[in-house]
Amino acid sequence: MLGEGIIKGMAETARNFLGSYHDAARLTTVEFPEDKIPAKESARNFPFLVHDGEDAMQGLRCVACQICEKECPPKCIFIIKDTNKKPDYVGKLQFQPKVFDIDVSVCMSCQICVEVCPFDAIKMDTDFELGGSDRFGGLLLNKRRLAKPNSYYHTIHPTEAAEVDGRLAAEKAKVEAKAKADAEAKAKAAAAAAAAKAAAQTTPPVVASTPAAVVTPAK
Amino acid sequence: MIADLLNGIGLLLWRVVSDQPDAKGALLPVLPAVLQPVVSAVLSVAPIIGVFASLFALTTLLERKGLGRIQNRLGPNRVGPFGILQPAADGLKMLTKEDIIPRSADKVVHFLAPVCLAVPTLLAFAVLPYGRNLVPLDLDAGLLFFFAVGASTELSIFMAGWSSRNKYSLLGAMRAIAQMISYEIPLIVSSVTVVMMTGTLSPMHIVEHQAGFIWGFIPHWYVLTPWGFAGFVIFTIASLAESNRSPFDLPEAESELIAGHLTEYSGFKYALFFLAEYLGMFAISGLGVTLFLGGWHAPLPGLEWIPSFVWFFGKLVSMVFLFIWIRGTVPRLRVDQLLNLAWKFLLPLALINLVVAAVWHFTAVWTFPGALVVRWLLGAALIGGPYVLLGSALSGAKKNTLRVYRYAT
Amino acid sequence: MDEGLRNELSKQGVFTTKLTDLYNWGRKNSVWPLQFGLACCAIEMIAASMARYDLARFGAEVFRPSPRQADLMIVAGTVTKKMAPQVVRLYNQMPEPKYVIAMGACAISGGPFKQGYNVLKGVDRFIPVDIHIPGCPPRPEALIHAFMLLQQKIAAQTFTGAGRPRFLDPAGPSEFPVPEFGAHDLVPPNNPAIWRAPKVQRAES
Amino acid sequence: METLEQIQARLTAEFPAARLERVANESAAGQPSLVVDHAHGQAIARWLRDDPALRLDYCSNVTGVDWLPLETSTKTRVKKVVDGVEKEVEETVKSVRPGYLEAVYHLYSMSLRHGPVILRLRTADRAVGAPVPSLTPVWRGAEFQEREIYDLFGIVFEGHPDLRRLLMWEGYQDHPMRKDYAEPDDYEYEPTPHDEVLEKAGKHAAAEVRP
Amino acid sequence: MSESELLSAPAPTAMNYEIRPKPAGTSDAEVGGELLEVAMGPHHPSTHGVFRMDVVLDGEQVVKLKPVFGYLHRNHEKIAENTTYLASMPYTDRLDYLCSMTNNWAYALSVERLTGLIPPERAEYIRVITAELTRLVNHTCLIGFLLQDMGALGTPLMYAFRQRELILDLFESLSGSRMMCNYMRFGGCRADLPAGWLEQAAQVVGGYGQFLDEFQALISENEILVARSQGVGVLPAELAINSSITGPMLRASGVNFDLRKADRYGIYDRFPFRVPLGDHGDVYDRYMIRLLEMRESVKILEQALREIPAGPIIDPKAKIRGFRPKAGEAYGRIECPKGELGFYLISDGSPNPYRYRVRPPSLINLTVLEDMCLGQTVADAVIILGSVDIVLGEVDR
Amino acid sequence: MATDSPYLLITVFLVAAAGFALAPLAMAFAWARLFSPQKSGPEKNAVYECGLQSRGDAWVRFRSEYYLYGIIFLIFDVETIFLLPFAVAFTGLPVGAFLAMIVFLLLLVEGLVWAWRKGILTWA
Amino acid sequence: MEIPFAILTALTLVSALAAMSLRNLVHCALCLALTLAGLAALYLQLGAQFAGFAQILVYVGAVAILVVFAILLTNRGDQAAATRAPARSWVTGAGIAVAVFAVLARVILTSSLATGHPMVDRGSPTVKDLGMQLMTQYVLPLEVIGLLLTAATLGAVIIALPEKKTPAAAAPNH
Repeated sequence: MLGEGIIKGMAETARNFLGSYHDAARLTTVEFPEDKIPAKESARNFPFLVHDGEDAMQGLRCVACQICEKECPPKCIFIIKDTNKKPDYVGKLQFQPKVFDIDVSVCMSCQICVEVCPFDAIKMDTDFELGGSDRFGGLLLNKRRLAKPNSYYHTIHPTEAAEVDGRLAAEKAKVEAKAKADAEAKAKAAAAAAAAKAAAQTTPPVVASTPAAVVTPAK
Repeated sequence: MIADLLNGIGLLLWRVVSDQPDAKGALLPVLPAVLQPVVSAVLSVAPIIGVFASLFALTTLLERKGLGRIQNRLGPNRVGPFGILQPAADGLKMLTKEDIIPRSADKVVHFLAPVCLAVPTLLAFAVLPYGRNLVPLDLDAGLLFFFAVGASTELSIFMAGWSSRNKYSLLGAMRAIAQMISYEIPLIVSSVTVVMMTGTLSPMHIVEHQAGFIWGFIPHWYVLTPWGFAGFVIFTIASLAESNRSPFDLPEAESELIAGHLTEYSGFKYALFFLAEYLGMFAISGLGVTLFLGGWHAPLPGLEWIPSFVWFFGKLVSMVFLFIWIRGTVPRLRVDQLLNLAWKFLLPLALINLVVAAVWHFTAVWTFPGALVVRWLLGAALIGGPYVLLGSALSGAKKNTLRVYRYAT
Repeated sequence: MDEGLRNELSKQGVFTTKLTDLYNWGRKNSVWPLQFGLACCAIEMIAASMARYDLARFGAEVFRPSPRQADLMIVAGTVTKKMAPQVVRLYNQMPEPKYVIAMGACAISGGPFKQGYNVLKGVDRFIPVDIHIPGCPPRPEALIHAFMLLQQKIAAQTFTGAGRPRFLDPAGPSEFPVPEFGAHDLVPPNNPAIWRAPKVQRAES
Repeated sequence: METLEQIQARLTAEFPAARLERVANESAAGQPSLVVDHAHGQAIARWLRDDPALRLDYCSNVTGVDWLPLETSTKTRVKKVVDGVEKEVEETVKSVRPGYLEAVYHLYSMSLRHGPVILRLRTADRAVGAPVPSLTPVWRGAEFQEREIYDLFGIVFEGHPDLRRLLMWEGYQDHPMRKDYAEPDDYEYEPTPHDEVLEKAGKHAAAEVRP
Repeated sequence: MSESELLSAPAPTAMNYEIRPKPAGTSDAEVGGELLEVAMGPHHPSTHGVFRMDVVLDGEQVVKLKPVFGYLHRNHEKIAENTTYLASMPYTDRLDYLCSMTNNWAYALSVERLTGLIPPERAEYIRVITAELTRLVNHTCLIGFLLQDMGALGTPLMYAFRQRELILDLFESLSGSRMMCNYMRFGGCRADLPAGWLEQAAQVVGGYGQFLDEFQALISENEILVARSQGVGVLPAELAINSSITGPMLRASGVNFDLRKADRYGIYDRFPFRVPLGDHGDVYDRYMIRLLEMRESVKILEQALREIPAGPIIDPKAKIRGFRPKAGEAYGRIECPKGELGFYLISDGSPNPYRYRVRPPSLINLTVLEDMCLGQTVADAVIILGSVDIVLGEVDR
Repeated sequence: MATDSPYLLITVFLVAAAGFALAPLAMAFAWARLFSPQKSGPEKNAVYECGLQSRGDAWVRFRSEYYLYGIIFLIFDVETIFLLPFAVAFTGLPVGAFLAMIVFLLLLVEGLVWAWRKGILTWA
Repeated sequence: MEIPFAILTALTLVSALAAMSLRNLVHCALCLALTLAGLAALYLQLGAQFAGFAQILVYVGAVAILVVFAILLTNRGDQAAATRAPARSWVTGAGIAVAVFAVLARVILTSSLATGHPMVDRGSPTVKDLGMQLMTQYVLPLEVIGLLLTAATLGAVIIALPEKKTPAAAAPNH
């Protein structure tokens, strides 16, 4: 207890000082705007809505079931259902959101909306550079700002996206196979009914069901 | 006339760079006789203020970068190339910042405190020898002058803390005074050893006494003698405390007293405190260099061709770096420990060091072979023993030890 | 300093002797934050000043414990009603020019805790906020990003004229009223002088 | 450790005058608890702490619960004479259990490493300021927690050394953890309101002219 | 006092708010000065957030100290009672925001007690791993902050945060978020370990011993640290027990009580770790106990990372939506880095808990703050508070 | 080198130092006057106390544990005044004179030791 | 020579007057420090370098601080100086002043200045000269001063020592 402890400590700081010039572990600074720490695959910040195809509004997977709205712990999601239905990826007619707002000034990035979504429609984004001086205009994200293509989903969460795509494709295949079988079984009987239904429908069916080109995950 | 003037300036600069005596003599004769004394004084004063003000700017940056490196990061590097303009930006901002004086404060004293701190601190630079022929003021009692102006800064810190009428400031001011008075004694007594050896209070002569080399390569600096080393250590510790640097930064202890005596200072008054603190650190480091580290002398025989002031400033910056290094390592003392360290450890040790120095002096008559080594060992034993005893007494009084822990499974 | 400064400015293509630019340059490169953490976000704020993110690169590691020497208040965390008067008072006690970054959901709007009875629904009800950073908590990079946004904002401020910031306007307020503790809520619950509920209709997209 | 029944039996032997009531717990945890009357609360607590077999030296958790008046309706089949014929008729009997506030103490033993024994102290009604005895003199660890209960529920702990509000400010008048506490209406505007928030915002918005 | 002595000592008969150490020199009539009433906090560099101590000083000496809470009271319990069980999980992250994983675990454990869900073995291992990593994060940061309070300008804290970032990287790749993991679910965990995570974790854990050595060399033997912290803020064991102190603070006072041993919750009985105990109960002991606990945590982690089995990560009976436990109550507690973190839940059969209560170790550990600080100096009060290890999110909730 | 009165230099230095300290303050004052109006307010100019309204006055009768240190400091300060001339003359002095100085120092050290033993140098 | 002297004298006198007449005791102490510094400057002007700097070191650096401590210990910061001093202390003060003045007058009158003997100009004495004189001719006075200082330490400490330092009160608080 005569100063050795202090000298030991100073040796340690000197080691770090000198080490900072040659040892990467002793100079851990990542100069942010230029260099960025690569986002982790599971990283999450704010939710976004996945859409398939080119047209974001038409390709939204969201069916406005409002489960996420209900389950969102801080209640930052707001959805109004559109009365017009549109076909989903398997061709089934589903509701779509007329309004889908997320207030990221409230969002706590907990991912529960993603967990409860049965349609794989809402996912977590990794973008964090959302700061700005406009609280109400800049941080209330509407459906257009939330919609991002599936390819983007693939770039930020490749493994998860591939898994989701696989699941959706399998489901679609199953539904299609079933539909085909049904169609074959009831080909004749259904023909008339199908024609009538098609005639009755106001909006022409849009081909929004094909998932965007599957990007093979990096690993 | 103008040509003469330019010529004179050129010659002056050349004489400074080449360590020639009477640099001012190169310029003064060109001027009218009336102006000569004043210009002579200005020529001494202006460079000092200029050099140390820029050194201050540089040091704040180096400190931030150095601490950064110690802490595994880069430190300021965006403002200008390598962040070199960071101090300029800080200064500019401070200048344009609003100046708040608390309503209940003693406004006159509040205003005077930073000025009263900065002025004596700057004055202390007058007596330091910066180079072989660069002494602004060679006073017979130069060292005493240094201590006297140093002592008069204490009141200004008290003024700052008291006038703010803030509780933290008052506590900080009281701590500041207690600390500075306590460490002033070890500081002076440890310097006295050097005075004993050189027989002068003039810093210039003290440096001259440290010229030459033992055995042709070991510089004849006092820090390399047992008493000089002990004195240097005591001096360094005391000067850390005198300049309120970590681990003696109690007056502005951030985690306890917000900013201590500076809590209520904003704008450039705050910057002035900051400046004065750094200038004080330079001054006292400069004195340490002068007393113990051979002043402007080169460390090795072959290096005398380098201008002497380069050595002086090199050593000064090394001292400052040591201060920064310590700051990056150690926690802060508590006020009672601080006082104990001063009165129960440093002061006795400094007094004993006087005896060691005397023994060193009186044994200089020994001429047998290896006498130097024997004297050295004798001196080391004389100061080492009390060091161990006093040190153990200091930490042992409270039974401070490293502990062994037991475990339950 | 002038020489180097000019070099720096010319390097940025802004060679100028205009006072405004010099002033803004000084301000934006020396933003000292108030050492002021409220909750979770404070840890990320500390992390931003630590080795990996190193806010010091921008000269902003000088966290001042006293508001008298600080330029920037990073409201990092939930502002409760019990804390709100202190926040406003601290803001008032900072010398001009001063800036506010509302870091994290709680500071912007109350965030996940806005349903709570003791949580202020956004610090901008009492003090003017320059930059909002969403996130809970925002990553340290997000703080640095916001910090750079603030620097841009400072750099764009004019010195005179209508667009000048509040503190340069002699008619601008010197401080903001500190709310008081009422029997059920703060009194007043917001400062109507700076906080207007925007009449934004929900965008029917 | 002894079961709660055993403890209750020993307590009854020790404090014959005490009214003790065991509360069952249907959850998977199956931790039953013991309601203690006010008069013997402190004495029982001290006994539990000092009894060599129990040594419940550690009061881990203290909390309040607000039990609203509970209306239970039970259907019973009663025999009634209807139109002169005796019939079995289903009848709903409504009973209202009055509301009360409760302080719950979770006790463990650090030295014997067992527990929990759960004590409950109930107020007579839900009036603000309804008293229960403080157990802080027995376990100092209850000090802040009892203050918190006083603050948030309004139970007054008699014998508490320093009963002030803990979390809310002095001068605040509500007890916000009560089930019937109404928050101040300070949602002037919320971009993504929900249910009641939306309703509140709507009321505020109605006052303003909307484009 | 040794453990056996302590356990055989008679229980304190009267506790005794009154037996607080009488401050030395409380000086009523003496020549000394007037008392200075100083508020430290809510905005103070060393109160670790928005805590406030109203201190009365006689010169530098503390003669009275009253903690003031509530500056971060954000109504966690009220919000939880108005929302579903699952929705409270991310809120628990924000209780003790340095240790979201252990908070998750404590809450999940309580709900599991309430409902009888049983996490599969792999989930239990993951829980132990994340909890011990959390302990490393917490203790590392705490000693960094403690030394910051002691006036070490940044360096220890920087090293601590350098190391923290490594663990946060692990948390982020596991759960998606650095601090607010929201990772555990009733009956298991939310997501399985990503590929390569175990190797990465093993690397971080493997390097931790070296970090601790370096940290020890940096500061543990520092004379100033020793002088500042030894004999300061002494907490006697009896007082600690009676005041419900838990965690490293209790163990520094020499009481052998660690819920990982006492309750053997999860699978802690499979890990032969040791519990370091202090003999003096002062700030230095609290500091060292945390350092030593970290070394034990490293051992647990090494074993867990080696032994973790494959398998499912969540009880198949667990439901994400429509979760309604049957009426009843449960109290579950774990040894979080700060002490005993408990959740007390009362269910009335609805999707929302009827009563939701957090037992906050930091708040309860502050019970004895005044006792420890009286008679010491302001500087001591600051480090005593630092050594208690509070996080305001949990103190005020 | 400065053959003229040393006090001229000190005076110039004094003036320059004061100027150096006051000039930026004056500049800052001018800036505030010209461009950035000083805005004071009751809250802004109140004493800072951790964000609270300050209660009580900071100017109390302060119990200064430092007072005793101040006394001892004064004594030792005087001692150094005697020590310095002695030190300057030391090389020319015989051992006897040195011993005389030791006696002088020991007398003072005795005072220090007495104070130490008496507990004066022990805090609080 | 005249103008600096005039300035210094004026400064010293004005600050001395201020030290006596200001209401705030701390202000008085600060003015006293200024007075002492002015005196030091006068010494310097007279060529007494050592005395001048020693004056600053001891009086501005130490005595003024002690005065400040004493003021803070006995007074609230903003309290005006005590009300009019009682008449007796006026008498005592006047008596002391007269005595001091008498001593000074005698010294001045017997000095070479007044007696008209020419001053022996040995150049300004160096510190070394002082030291030699001190250690040879004035060794005994030096030791007496040492004794005096020690006695002063003891006396001052005993007076300043608060009575509470009884063993019981000083007992450790744990």
